[in-house]
Amino acid sequence: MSAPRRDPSRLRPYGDKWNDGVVQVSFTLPLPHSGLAIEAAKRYAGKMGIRDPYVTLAQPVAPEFTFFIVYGKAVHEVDATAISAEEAAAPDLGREEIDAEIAKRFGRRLVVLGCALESDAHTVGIDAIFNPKGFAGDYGLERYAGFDARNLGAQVPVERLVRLARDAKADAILVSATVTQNEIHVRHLTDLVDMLEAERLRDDLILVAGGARLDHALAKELGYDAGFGPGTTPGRVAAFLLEEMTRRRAGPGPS
Amino acid sequence: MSAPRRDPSRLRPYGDKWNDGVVQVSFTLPLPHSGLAIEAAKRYAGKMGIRDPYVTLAQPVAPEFTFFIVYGKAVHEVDATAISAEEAAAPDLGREEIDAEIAKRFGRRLVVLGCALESDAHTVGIDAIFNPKGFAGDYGLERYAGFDARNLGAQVPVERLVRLARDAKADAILVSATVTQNEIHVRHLTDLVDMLEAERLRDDLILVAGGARLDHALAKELGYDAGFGPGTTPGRVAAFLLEEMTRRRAGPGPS
Amino acid sequence: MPPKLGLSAERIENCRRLAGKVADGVRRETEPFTTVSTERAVLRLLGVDGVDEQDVPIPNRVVESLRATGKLARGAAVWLGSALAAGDSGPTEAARRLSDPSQAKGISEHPRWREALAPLVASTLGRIRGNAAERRRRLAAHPPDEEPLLYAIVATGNIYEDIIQAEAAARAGAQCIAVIRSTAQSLLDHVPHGATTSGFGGTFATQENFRLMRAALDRIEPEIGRSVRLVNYCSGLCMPEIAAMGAFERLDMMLNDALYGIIFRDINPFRTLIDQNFSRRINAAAGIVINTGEDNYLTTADAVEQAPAVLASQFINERLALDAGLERWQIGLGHAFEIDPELEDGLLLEIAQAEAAREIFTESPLKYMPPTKHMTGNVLRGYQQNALFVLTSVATGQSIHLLGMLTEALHTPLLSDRWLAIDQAKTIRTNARHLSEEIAFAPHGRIVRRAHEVLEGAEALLERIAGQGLFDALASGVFADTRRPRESGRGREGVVERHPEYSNPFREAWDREPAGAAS
Amino acid sequence: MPPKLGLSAERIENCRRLAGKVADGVRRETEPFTTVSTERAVLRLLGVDGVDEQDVPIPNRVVESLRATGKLARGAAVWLGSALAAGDSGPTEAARRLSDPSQAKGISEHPRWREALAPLVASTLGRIRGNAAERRRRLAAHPPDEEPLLYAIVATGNIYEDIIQAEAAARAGAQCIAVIRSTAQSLLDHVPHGATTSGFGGTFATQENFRLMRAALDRIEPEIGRSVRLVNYCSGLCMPEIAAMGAFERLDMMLNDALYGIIFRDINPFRTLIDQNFSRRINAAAGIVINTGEDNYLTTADAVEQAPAVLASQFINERLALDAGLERWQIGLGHAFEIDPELEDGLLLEIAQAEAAREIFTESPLKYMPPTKHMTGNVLRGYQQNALFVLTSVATGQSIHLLGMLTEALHTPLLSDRWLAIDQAKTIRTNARHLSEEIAFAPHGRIVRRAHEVLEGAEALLERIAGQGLFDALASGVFADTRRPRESGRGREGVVERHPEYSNPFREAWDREPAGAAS
Ligand code: B12
Ligand code: B12
Ligand SMILES: Cc1ncc(COP(=O)(O)O)c(C=O)c1O
Ligand SMILES: Cc1ncc(COP(=O)(O)O)c(C=O)c1O
Repeated sequence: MSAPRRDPSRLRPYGDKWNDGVVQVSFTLPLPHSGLAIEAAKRYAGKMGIRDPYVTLAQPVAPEFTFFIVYGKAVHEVDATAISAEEAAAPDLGREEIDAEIAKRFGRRLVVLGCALESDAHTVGIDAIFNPKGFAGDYGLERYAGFDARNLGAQVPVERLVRLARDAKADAILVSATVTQNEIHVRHLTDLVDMLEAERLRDDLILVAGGARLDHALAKELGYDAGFGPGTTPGRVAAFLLEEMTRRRAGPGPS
Repeated sequence: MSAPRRDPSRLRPYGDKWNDGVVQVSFTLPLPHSGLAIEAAKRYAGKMGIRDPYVTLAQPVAPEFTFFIVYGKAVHEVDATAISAEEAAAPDLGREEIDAEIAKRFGRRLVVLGCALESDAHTVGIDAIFNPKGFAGDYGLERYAGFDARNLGAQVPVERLVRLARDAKADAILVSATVTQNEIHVRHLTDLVDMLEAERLRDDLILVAGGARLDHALAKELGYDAGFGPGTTPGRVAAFLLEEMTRRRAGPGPS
Repeated sequence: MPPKLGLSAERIENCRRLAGKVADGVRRETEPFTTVSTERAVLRLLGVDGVDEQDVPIPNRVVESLRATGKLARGAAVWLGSALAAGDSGPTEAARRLSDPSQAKGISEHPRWREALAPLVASTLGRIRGNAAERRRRLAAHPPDEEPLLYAIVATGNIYEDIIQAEAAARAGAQCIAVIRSTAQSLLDHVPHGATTSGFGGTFATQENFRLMRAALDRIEPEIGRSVRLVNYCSGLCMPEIAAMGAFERLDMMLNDALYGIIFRDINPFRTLIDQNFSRRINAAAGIVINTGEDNYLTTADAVEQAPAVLASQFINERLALDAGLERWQIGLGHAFEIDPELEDGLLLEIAQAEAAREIFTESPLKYMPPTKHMTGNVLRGYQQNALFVLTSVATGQSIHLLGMLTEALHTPLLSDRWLAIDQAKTIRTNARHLSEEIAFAPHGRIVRRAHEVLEGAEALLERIAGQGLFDALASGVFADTRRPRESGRGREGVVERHPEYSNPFREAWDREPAGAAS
Repeated sequence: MPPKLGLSAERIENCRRLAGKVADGVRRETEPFTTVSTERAVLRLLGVDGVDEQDVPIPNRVVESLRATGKLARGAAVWLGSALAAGDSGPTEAARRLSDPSQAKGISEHPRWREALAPLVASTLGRIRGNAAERRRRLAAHPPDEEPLLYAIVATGNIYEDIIQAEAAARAGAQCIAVIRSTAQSLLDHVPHGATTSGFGGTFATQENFRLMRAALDRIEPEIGRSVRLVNYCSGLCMPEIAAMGAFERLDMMLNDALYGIIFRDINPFRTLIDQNFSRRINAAAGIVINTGEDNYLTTADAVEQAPAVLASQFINERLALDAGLERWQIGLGHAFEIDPELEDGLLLEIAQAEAAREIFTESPLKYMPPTKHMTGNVLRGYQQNALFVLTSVATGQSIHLLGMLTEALHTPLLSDRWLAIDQAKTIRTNARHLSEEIAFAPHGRIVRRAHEVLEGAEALLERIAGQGLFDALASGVFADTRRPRESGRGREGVVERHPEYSNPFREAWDREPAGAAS
């Protein structure tokens, strides 16, 4: 049929026609509602690369602030052929297989500590990974025979976590970070890495972070071995731990 | 108090802090849902000038299409001091004043024809300007003593409108354009101008367009004397007609 | 659902009686006439199709030529039959000759024209009956659809883009797909031909476009395990022809209102009321569910004031539809959720209106239209209004739910707009599934009082219309604040007084054997 | 609104009786103790304030020093009184001496310490009574507020940005403004001092921040013609001190739950149950409306399962609050709209829950919390859930409506998020204003049955808790699937056994003259 096909190397958004580039934007400008403010909003949308921006809402939300909704056609294109989305490498294995592999490859249970750091009281995320009931129908780490999984809960001070990790000879530390305002999660996650390095423990451990606002790229950047975002299932984490342990075993690296 | 003030020449959006640049964007990419698609969405947002884009929704809406909602911080700034929003010049006069001025300045009622063109059957907009009841509590042109206002309704062929304008020696034509898909409004509005010019009538008339998707700039571009968008009140239109008639009377121009 | 409003059965009966009176008046005045579009529809049903070099449809050519030669008053069928009886190989050849006035003049009534037509009539009746049976078969092949049926529109102007979007909507959960017509098609006195890829505000209704979309929806039926209903617009100057096309291509629903064209498209009242009858006879035979357009009154004039007019119009539409052979299950009555969201207790009025319609038209599907008039550029506010609309729809047991679009005030729907609407409706329909069974209304409360007022208002209006007659009532602007004088509007010239020996073999067939067959 | 659910009055009575039993047990175990925070609160009420060079609050210094010198068990007031009686110029000088252990050791009980304190106690009681009167005066000066009260949060971390946003919210229609606390402030065993401009997930609760926000809201009162209620968090390790600060700065509401700190902040159960009592005595005297935090159970564990636990907890919170001198109109009971929107008939369960709370706690305001747990990155879906939440709130006559944010899953609210939420709530509240008067529920339907089940479940749970005693029940994870052993959690070390001659002049004053004065 005669509908044009898309060119993956030159993708544009689809509104109701191929490559029409339709996008919607909203933002608040610190200007009182006026024709001038609307024009400013159009120009701002223009700077974002939107052709003939259509301001569908110009709503005063405070004496000095106006909220805008804008529709228009973006000129940009993105090359999908040039993208390789980086994700934590994890083989597709079931719980029994992972347990079996761990037994076979290491002949012991892997010690895994998990918690939310410092002021962060959100446990639902870390619980989803650890609790037997797990997440989205996928069992949690405590259900695995291959892991000695210990969920320390929330609000665990960095320094306490590091102590426990040493005492337990932990193979891996899994931290959950939910509150991100003013980058507080970055601060706490970095504190942990620094302290582990100071204590010469960093290389003996697999360090994993997760949370609603995290992804693999950010975790890597912060010096973690992997990062997991929204919707993560415990199985994927378990598979990653198996994989990473094996890699380390193979490669040189201390211990 | 110690809250920073804004610099009108370097405005950025306000999320919950001065100049944090927070914007929200949504669009659909013609890619099946996948990590790659999400990365493509991030890059697309990046091209729009959004720093660390946060993809909050990646929703498959069809086998080959994914809808994205993205939040992030835009780097652009806009200079509000450099803006003069162009609007149709219209003095702030009440109905009585306008009627009085028309009588004084022209000693006769101004003949004004209004309609929606060709296939466009939307009458509510033009009615809002003409009907006595008017719009948003502001009386319509038919209520004015100064105007002989004739609302021709909708679906009026260009060629019929031109004929009527000549026969009535109209001072102004007011057209409403609501359906804009595939630029059909531009087509009909242009046809009208062309025909009026062909008939040598253009300069004898004030030509005004209005509609939900119109503004002054677009109308000007299409060769109209003024354009009015959503929320227009009849009073503003009346005031503009008075102003423009007077200007023409003063300036040279034929007739 | 037991009735909750305690509406008076007598009053409802009286409204139906008055509507009957209105319909009788219409029949008396329109019966002696036919129209060019009605005759073109007959030709299409007899197998005449295609366009000439100037893209003019052959049925138009034939009818023009018959008219020019003063033959039309007998009915086009007479002459096609005569040409065949005289030896033409088939409808195409016969049509070619008839469309040339000089040749048409020469063709005189053939004594055996009826016999010559009989096989064509029979095969068409068979094809239409077959499509109806096929529809029933497909629907029966799957678990019954959950109500309200989710009805999505596509309107790109390009039938191929429409197909992409229709399939996406169907996969997402849409149960009815309507291809919105290009604006002003209803003003064309012919039906465009072939697949079309550009339109304005919608896509042209052509038989080929019907076929393409039908095939696309049938294609995904196995994948989604549902048979998706296809909808188009059977109104405007070509009502009867579009009905014929729909019957051939197995459409499931048609927007088919006796008055819409008059009020909203300024089409001649006389012409429309003649056309609507034959279009509905075809829809009846094809087992199509029609949707009436009372929702439009609410978008055009004030929704609170128009409520009685909507109800009165529904009674009239119902009567005219029954007269044309449609059965109650085929008569989808339209109304809408159009009250200003800023109005105090406005939601209560909406509930009253929707519940009343449900309790008055117990055997007919209700077509519930979304908020449009009070939708603005605030798309979040729009999404909110649509949520309340879905909830009201579920709480009052509506049948066909037209999905509101958050961008209603901006543009015809984007792919994502439609997905969001379907997701919203599915979620709320499930989350509130049995709400209508759970709630009752305070006996003398605001909701009940409003329902009674509206019914009384409709009764009064019907009294007036029955008194004046529908034509004068329309001229006086009884609906949607719009005045439509009897002789005004487009297409009046297409009305033709019938010859005493006028014949329309399909009407005659359906008069003999009522459409009920289709159900 | 007449009751619609037919809940058994006997069963409700029995729940109250069981809650009484639970509360008695708590009183018996906690009465012999005081805490560092309770004593610091007493010092603050006596005029001790400020921080030292290391930014440590003086009240903390004094209490540490009294503890180090074994004096705390008598109660801090005894020693401040003695120091004054011994000639110190005022609380500041007295506090300076007491905060140095070496000097504190030297200070012995003065026979006339009570007389020395009397004027301070009297002036504080007067100031608190004055603020309560001032609040009543301001509220009475304007037309009564429409319910449910629209409650907006600000949470920038910077009190000055908070003020911008609070004023914007108030102008847009917010009737209550809550300044969300910086995360984990509840874990600090001291109250920060002065105006603060950086926090995480919220802004620190300091007396200066209270003052600044109060002043800002008072400033716009004439402009908007309403007195906006100011809310903060009176929970965590410093419950009683924050109550004192709020009483001084004329806050109107406090989130003040007897169990929240235990369950959600892992604060020692013993410590919390002692602190909550004195904090509530202060709130009672100040005429503050408290909000309990049962909503949090629903965000943490499954909302359908937790419903009985929420109701049981509300009965316990109610009883403990009454025991502390709060009157019913001051006890805002929390619950939430947290059921999975994908659940079939889930909306019916929400209605049942909200209506039941309304019919059980007839004289208390209900604090209705928005969907949070099932909010996702689909902000449109979020806005839709919030719309259904507002409608349910209006339909069931809730009192305090915490505005849901469409971006709940993403970030603390943007200025525009908050405006959208206020606009949504105002619109629906008007559009559905009298809905609760209009609807009734099917006698044996799903809604009614659910309400009965929840009440029965709560009764059973209360039986169990009354049997075990609250401490053991908490240890066994009775609430929100969270186990809290009696000795576990933060702040246990801050509990001090009272000396037989322990004294707290404010408690004594309020025991004499009940807080009722405030109403
Ligand atoms: C439940 C909840 C609470 C509960 C927490 C109860 C508990 N025991 O956890 C209560 C009510 C106590 C609470 C309190 C607060 N909360 Co809260 N809360 C939420 C809420 C509603 C849901 C979070 C949740 O449970 N998600 C479900 C889980 C399963 O998803 P998840 O955490 O993303 O986890 C998944 C993945 O991320 C991943 N993952 C997560 N962790 C890890 C770790 C590892 C190692 C791996 C591999 C994977 C992984 O796997 C999980 C399963 O897929 C969110 C809003 C929302 N809808 O998201 C706000 C939210 C997180 N809270 C917020 C805030 C600010 C607070 C407070 C600080 C507010 C205040 N000032 O009082 C307080 C204090 C708490 C504190 N100091 O941390 C903000 C955070 C804003 C930000 N980005 O900074 C949010 C987003 C709400 C908002 N918009 O303001 N909260
Ligand atoms: C009411 C309505 C109808 C009614 C019209 C009844 C009537 N008698 O007018 C009915 C139901 C008949 C209808 C039909 C159709 N409609 Co219609 N309709 C609307 C609706 C809901 C409201 C429009 C309206 O009345 N606005 C209120 C008036 C007061 O606002 P306004 O027009 O902007 O006018 C103000 C200003 O613009 C200005 N103004 C306007 N004109 C002029 C002129 C002058 C000279 C001046 C100075 C000022 C001025 O002043 C006015 C007062 O402030 C809109 C959706 C929406 N919410 O906007 C869709 C909408 C306009 N319709 C639309 C479409 C596509 C159609 C159809 C073509 C669909 C179809 N294919 O069947 C049909 C056919 C009609 C046709 N051929 O034109 C689309 C247009 C999309 C686009 N941008 O191209 C819309 C946006 C809906 C949608 N999202 O698809 N429609
Ligand atoms: C009954 C009916 N027919 C037709 C249409 C479509 O309008 P048009 O005449 O432009 O096809 C509508 C629009 O709502 C309608 O309700
Ligand atoms: C009763 C109560 N106190 C306090 C808080 C705030 O938590 P935090 O302890 O972080 O101040 C909440 C949060 O919802 C609450 O419900």
